[in-house]
Amino acid sequence: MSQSSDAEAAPVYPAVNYLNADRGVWSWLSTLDHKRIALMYLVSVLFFFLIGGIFAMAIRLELLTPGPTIMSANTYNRMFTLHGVVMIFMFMIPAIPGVFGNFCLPLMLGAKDVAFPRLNLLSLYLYWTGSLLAVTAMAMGGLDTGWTFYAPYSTTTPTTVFPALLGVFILGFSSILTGLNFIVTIHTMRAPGLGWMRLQLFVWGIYATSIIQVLATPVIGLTVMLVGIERIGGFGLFDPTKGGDPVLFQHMFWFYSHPAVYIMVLPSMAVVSDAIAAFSRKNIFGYKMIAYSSLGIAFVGFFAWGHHMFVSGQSPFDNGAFAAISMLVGVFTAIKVFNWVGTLYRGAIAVTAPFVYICGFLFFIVFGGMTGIAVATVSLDVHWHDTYFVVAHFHFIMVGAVIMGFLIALHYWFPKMFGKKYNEGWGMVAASFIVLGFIATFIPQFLAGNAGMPRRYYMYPERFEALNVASTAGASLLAIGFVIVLIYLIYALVRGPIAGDNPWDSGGIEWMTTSPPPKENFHETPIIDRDPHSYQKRGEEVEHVVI
Amino acid sequence: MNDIMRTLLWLPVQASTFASKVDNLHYFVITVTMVASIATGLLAFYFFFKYRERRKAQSTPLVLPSVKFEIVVIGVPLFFFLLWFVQGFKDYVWYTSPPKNAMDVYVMGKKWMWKFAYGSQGPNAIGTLHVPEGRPVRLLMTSRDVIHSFYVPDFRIKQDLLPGRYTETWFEATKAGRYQILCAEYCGTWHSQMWGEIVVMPAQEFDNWLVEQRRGLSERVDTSTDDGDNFHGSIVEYGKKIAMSEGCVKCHSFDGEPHIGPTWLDLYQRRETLETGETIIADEAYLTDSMIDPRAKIVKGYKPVMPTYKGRLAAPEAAALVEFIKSLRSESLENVPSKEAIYEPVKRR
Amino acid sequence: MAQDAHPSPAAKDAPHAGGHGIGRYIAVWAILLVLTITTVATGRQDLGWVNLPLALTIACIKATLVVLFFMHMSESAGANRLVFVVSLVFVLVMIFGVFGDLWTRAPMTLPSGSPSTLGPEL
Amino acid sequence: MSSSDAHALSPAHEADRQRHLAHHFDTMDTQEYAVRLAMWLFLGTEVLLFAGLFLGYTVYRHFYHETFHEASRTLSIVLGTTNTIVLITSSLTVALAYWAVKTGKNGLGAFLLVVTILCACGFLVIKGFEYHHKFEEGMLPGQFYHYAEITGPGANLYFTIYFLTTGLHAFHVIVGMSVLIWVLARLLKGHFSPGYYYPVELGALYWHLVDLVWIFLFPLLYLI
Repeated sequence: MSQSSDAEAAPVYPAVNYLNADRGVWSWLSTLDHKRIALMYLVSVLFFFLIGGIFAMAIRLELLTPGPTIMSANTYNRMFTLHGVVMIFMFMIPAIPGVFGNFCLPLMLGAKDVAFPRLNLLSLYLYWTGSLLAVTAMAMGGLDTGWTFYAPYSTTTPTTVFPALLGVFILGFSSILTGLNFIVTIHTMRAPGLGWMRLQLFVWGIYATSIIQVLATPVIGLTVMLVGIERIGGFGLFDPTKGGDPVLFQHMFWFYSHPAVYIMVLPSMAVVSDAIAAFSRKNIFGYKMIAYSSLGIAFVGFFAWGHHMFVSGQSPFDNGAFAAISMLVGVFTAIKVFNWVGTLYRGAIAVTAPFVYICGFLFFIVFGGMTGIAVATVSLDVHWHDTYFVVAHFHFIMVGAVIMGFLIALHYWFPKMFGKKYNEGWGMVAASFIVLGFIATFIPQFLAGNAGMPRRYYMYPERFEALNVASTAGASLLAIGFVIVLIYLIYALVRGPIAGDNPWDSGGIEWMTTSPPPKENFHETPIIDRDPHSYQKRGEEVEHVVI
Repeated sequence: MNDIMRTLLWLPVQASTFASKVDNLHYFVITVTMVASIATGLLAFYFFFKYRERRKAQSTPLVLPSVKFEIVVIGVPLFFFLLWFVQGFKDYVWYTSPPKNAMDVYVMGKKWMWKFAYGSQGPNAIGTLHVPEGRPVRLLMTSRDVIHSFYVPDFRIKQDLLPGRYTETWFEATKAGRYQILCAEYCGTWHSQMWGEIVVMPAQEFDNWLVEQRRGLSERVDTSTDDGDNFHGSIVEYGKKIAMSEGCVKCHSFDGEPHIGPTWLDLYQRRETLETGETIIADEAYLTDSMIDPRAKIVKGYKPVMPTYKGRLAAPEAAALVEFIKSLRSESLENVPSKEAIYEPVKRR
Repeated sequence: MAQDAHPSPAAKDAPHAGGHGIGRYIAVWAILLVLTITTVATGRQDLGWVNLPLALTIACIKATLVVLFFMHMSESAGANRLVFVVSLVFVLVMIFGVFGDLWTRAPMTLPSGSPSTLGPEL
Repeated sequence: MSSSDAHALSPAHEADRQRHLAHHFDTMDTQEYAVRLAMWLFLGTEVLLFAGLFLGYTVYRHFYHETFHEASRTLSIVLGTTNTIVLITSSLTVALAYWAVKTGKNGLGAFLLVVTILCACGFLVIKGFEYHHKFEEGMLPGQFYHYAEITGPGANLYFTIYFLTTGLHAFHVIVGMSVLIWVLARLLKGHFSPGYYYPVELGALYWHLVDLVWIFLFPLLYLI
């Protein structure tokens, strides 16, 4: 009962913490502290999320009418390309690992830092360099290849492709180094008593993500460089007039980019696994199944890339093989969903903004995931491929799951990072806006895909107009939601109430130190002697239920 | 039922034999998806209210899954997914196996238009493809510049067109009418305007139309934009012109006369014995390969003297030559549908 | 701190100072040279389908020797082995995934100019 | 120190070892384990980087196997074999250098590193001759190809692949050489001892990877 009496006492803000231990801009730019690096990532990814979001709104406005609305065809083509490149390479991929992985991973391991702090900083600088190059490409007029850079279009378009390719290459390096660092950290930096089966599920998710980052990213690095070489030198590797095969490009591209969608979604699943336990005050139902299914997704994800190429001229045999394997990835996700819902059962659920996002997340991941299985069904994909159905499916996972995960993490660990609390009421309002706005944006896009509207269309036949108007309306709700979040979080940062060390009463190891933590995380190294996500009080009679 | 589902899901009309196959599976998949995801979302909300925190630091029971539960949660989704896969792949194999009596139409995509050429002696067309109702039509497709994708939502068919090689798809239209063709693979500035139209006519009407078109061909002056080759005639005439200009006639006769190379008369689908003793059928694949890599498969009794036309013939030119060769039959040159599937979708070894 | 979690790999990973000497390195080097000469001698002769598997087998043996002894994988931690083996597995997945496509494509769908013979010859 | 028996390090060396413990690691064992694991992960990424090019090779060899066969005959087997032997020998010397530093023979280690670096230079010089010959003959990638002897389809792609793979490999040789020079400089400054030598080990591992890639490139490009 000491916990509850603590909570009633006035929370204290630790006088010395990582935020004020060193002062000055240079102390931030040269810091080796994983928490500070995480904050710099947070600011950077939010900036690029804003840029990508502005592009998204521009696209939605353009599609309000079937004909030209606010921009020219060439501008529109640049818009959707930049929206894709910015959101995927500069927001989705680094977002959760870069910010919350960096911040929480060492805390959850009871470690002082990641294994290679300098490498971690280098990774951030590479991220900035790569992003700067991509921004340069935008400033030089932008590129219109789509984020997929399909050859031979990308090798022949007269727009500024090369700086963007170089940017993606360097961002890839950043991603590899982050992943490498995390894997080594998890292997070597665990606190005494923290065996593999006592790791929090966030750690498992990040571990699986890192494996993909390390092993798949080199391939995209090489591929974009080959496109660059092709543009400059005309080496003919993907050029049919010189004997090359454009489908080879697609194979190489998707060998990375299919696992890359798991780089984006696995961390988000990891956040939910952690947060769902904390907010329902319960142990995870089927801990091992969630942990192993992360590894399973990481592994099987490497075998499924061909399902992006069903109508590309790939052989029917390969189409069948890749379709069959893709079904397995769906099963791993289904396992996770059952276990998340099982965790809620007989819990003590706190009514909070993150929990609204969790409910949204569960709906989106099931719908998005199962429509993923649907598009991996070969005959159905013939109709859906490259239509808005695929766009909607992708956004259900990428926005519905990943951004929900990001927002859950942001709200859940906000007190950890800054020691302040945000306003729960506004949090719920914004969460409702975002969840509903999201549904309103993307459900019409599924229908537009069914009706046969291809993606990347600047103008479209009039029969799709109603659906596009609905989608744009939904997108504005979504945008309002994000603006509210931004406002109340900034307000909380400046004048929010002091949160105390563990405002959620969470069982995570990261909450065993002060909030915000001191420079080296723990005043004394924690010794872990209980299961992860354990909410049973010591010595108390615990009811065991097996279903 | 079908119509209710179709309207609910905003699906367009089902105008091909493939469309209903796709839609039936679609209804099944999407219904299960909707039920599962709404059930999950609602269950989460229900738990949200039922098991909400009643007092601070409330303790909770330790709930664990049994082995039986684990088997069920793995088994049930896997069962559905595999079921969909099996049905989907079955339909897909059907979709990738054109019937042997299909009528061939060559399709070429270029920024940002569609060009059609009928297999035997037919007219060329830009933007509009006329096809008969109730007869299978096979499309042999290639692209002149970048990747395009031939998409007819009403037929539920889609296939990418790749530069430098052929891909195929087929359909059998079930309803006369006009259907839109869209380009589904991003191909540049006016990707969103790369539209065409399929006009499905009753079979008899189509035959008349075809005769009409052929009759008019010789007089007709086609003023539509050309594709760079400045030739407006049937693909066969075009092939003949290339055979002349590229010097094919120096070694190959059109009338059965023996010459340096095999005669082209009745060459198509002829059984030839190669130098290696192997027997092949002179199908489209063999003819195309022989232009590109003539020395790979030499017919017995001939010398390997033919130069390669790799780089000298563009893909449409090679296709026109093949069509010209196909037209050289000693019997009548009628509008007969191609007799055999020209190449198998899956190579069986 | 990680000691408790896995004392064995850390200890196992530390190379043994007196474990083996110069002799083993030289022996491996000699085998590598012999294998190089073998592959050069057989490589340019026309042995039909044998050429490719033979050359690749010799290359694999050489690579294995280098990895096991020069790079000391024979005595390194399990995690290191796992990492390297997994990366090789994914290389094979990549090559065979694409190969499954090439192998079963219809002849006319190969890039123009490619011979129509489809078969295992690499 | 559970593993100190295995090391049997002298107290001076053990002290030297402990001096290099970074603040955020608990023990030197953990730290050494971490850097080795990181290096192997990095080598894994390098393997997958090259895998993309090997895939390109496989695909185009499949499409144009006769031309590829013909084109491989234009490469000089003498230079290729010499280069293979040079690289294998440099692999041996770097392995021996590692062994020497580990057993406290820093002088011998430095000598062996110098030999390795010289081998690397030799490799690059020979490669330079080969490239020069190709440039003169017009055996160049893609659109630049104008070699008259082999005109079959895919000949230009053979040289595209040839230049891309050997070029990327040569880049790795240069990087590996730079790493070894840096290691050598630190060795000469007396930074390493039997207690602390893992930079030598990591440099050597990287160099072995360069050798590994060549072991596969050589038969694929020159022989079959």
